[in-house]
Amino acid sequence: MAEEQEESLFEAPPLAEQERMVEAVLFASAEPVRVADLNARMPHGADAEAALTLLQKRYDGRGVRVVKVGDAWAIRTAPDLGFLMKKETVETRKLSRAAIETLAIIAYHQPVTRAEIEEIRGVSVSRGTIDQLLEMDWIRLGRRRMTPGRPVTFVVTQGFLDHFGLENARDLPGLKELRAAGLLENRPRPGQLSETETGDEDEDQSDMFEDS
Amino acid sequence: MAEEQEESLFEAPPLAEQERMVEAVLFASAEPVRVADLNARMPHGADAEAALTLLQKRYDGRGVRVVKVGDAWAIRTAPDLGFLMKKETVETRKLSRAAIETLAIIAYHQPVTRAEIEEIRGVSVSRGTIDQLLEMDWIRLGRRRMTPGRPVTFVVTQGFLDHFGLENARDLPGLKELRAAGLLENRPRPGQLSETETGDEDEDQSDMFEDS
Amino acid sequence: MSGEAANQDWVEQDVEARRAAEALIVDVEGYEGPLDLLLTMSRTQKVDLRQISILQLAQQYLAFVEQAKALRLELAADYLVMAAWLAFLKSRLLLPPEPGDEGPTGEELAAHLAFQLERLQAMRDAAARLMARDQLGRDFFVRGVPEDVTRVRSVQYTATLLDLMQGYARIRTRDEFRPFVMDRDKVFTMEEALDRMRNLIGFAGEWTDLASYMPDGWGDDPVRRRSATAAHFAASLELAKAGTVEIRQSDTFAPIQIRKKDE
Repeated sequence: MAEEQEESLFEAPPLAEQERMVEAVLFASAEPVRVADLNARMPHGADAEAALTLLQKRYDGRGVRVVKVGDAWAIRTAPDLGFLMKKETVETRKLSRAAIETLAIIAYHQPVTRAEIEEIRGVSVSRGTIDQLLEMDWIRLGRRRMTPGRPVTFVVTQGFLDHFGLENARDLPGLKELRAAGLLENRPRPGQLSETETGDEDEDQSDMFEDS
Repeated sequence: MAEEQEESLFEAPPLAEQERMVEAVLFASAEPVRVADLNARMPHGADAEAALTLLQKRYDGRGVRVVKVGDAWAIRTAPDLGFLMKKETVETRKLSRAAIETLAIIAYHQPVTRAEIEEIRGVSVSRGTIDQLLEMDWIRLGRRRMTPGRPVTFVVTQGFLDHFGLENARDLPGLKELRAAGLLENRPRPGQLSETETGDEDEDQSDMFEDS
Repeated sequence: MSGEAANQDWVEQDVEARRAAEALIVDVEGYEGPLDLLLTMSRTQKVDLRQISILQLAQQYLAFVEQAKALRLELAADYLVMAAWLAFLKSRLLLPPEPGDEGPTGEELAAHLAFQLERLQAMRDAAARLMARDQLGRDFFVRGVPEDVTRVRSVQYTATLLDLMQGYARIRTRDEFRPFVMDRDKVFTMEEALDRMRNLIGFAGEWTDLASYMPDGWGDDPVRRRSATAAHFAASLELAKAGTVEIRQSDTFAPIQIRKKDE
């Protein structure tokens, strides 16, 4: 460093100073800057190429790097720190009705083809819905059906069973039980599921037992 | 140092790594970044303040500088290299003399009411002047003054500090001298009742100029 | 300051003052009110603002107003207000205070005006110094390619078993399903309740309020609610007797809870 500075004393614009200039220009420039443009902007006799080499070395291992983009130069975030430029937020959202129905059909009828799902739902199943369920790892592709066209089938995954606390898809209550459980109503009835919380219900209940 | 590093293995990344992170984030942002935001973005247990101190030292004398703006930090090109950057210059709207004076009065007297600005300038302050300064994000509304009518006050913003390269409102040029000369006082005309309670105000003011 | 030099100064000042006054009359619009005008006039005294002669300044201002009147120039009201006040100040400064006269002395008033002028000048100097500073976008610069923090919002979809079963039920019963409504009278029999509960109880591994077993449509009408409540209570006793469920109640009138008895 001392040597460098000493040497630079004899150069027209000291190399260390040229390095500063290159640094400032690359920092402030909205686009990568070509060496020729750097030279044009810097004082006469400056050697941007040499300054860039020094600057690149200086930033080696730092949080930002001096990189060559085509025939131009720029300062960029070190790739390993890219995560700092992201703010991740996880939002929990209820699965859409279409997705739930599709999922339910697959769970109750697996292995099931897309055509069968559509037949049961009475509407076509969008590619997005299937993709979403696949992505969530709640369904996967099963064996192909040995029918003309050999359509793929869908089955639920272990992830699905884990999420819903089921040992087996066969544990799902049957239609008759669903009806008996009052699940055929539009409104969810609390209490039938061990999963649902009872906080709300207590209120309902006292209501129910109050003066009649 | 060895001890520190050992400890950090279990808590936060090593300080040198934190310095890289702070560097990357400041490079990536055009706006000053608050220490709290840095800490929030960095891994748990990181101490942005300490990393910033290191970083600031590292960039001392370089083509870009690590500067403090209020309670936030930013990287800015060194002012002596401004001549290289002319292409990047965005012409700031020409400010009227009234606007410049009003801005200075707000900066030096903050928090200050419109009536006080008018008292100092000896003329009424046009709505447009205040609007322009608000729009430029150089001033903002401060706390209401606890005097009859509860008038609003104006204070300068972080954007103002950033624009004029001030770390703090206390760094305003000549502030100390002006205060010592009593020129930042709001003296009522003899025989007139003071519109403002000076005691209250002094508190506000010292408050304002304190480190935040 | 020697007498001669002072005299010389006076002459110069006089000339300048006259010149200034002429300029003022021509272009009173160029001033931002009386205080600005007074500050400009005070410069003709060529002394430190703190040593300014307010009396002299007042006379100068009054002369200016007189001239303006002579030239039939319309002066804004605040210029006239200032003139009146300065005339008052002048008399205070020249005449000894009358005994028993209250209020501020001429010196106090003059000192305040001097303070105002000095403060205005100080703010102008401060403004100039501020604008002379290195400025962002002119002398120093921000990052040319800021990489904005990209907000990655990952959405995690979720559903409960209840959602799933309801979803399925919804599809399977779309055609034949009719919302559960009692067509009969307002009586819910114990047999019906028993039937219902036998089916339901399989899902009740944990303590569940009995009230939650009530069928829909039986909670609003008091008569129906009473009937259904009684039927379900009786049914739960039957089930307990059969060893199918356990019953508990923490307190008198507290909710009655049941759960499936482990085999």
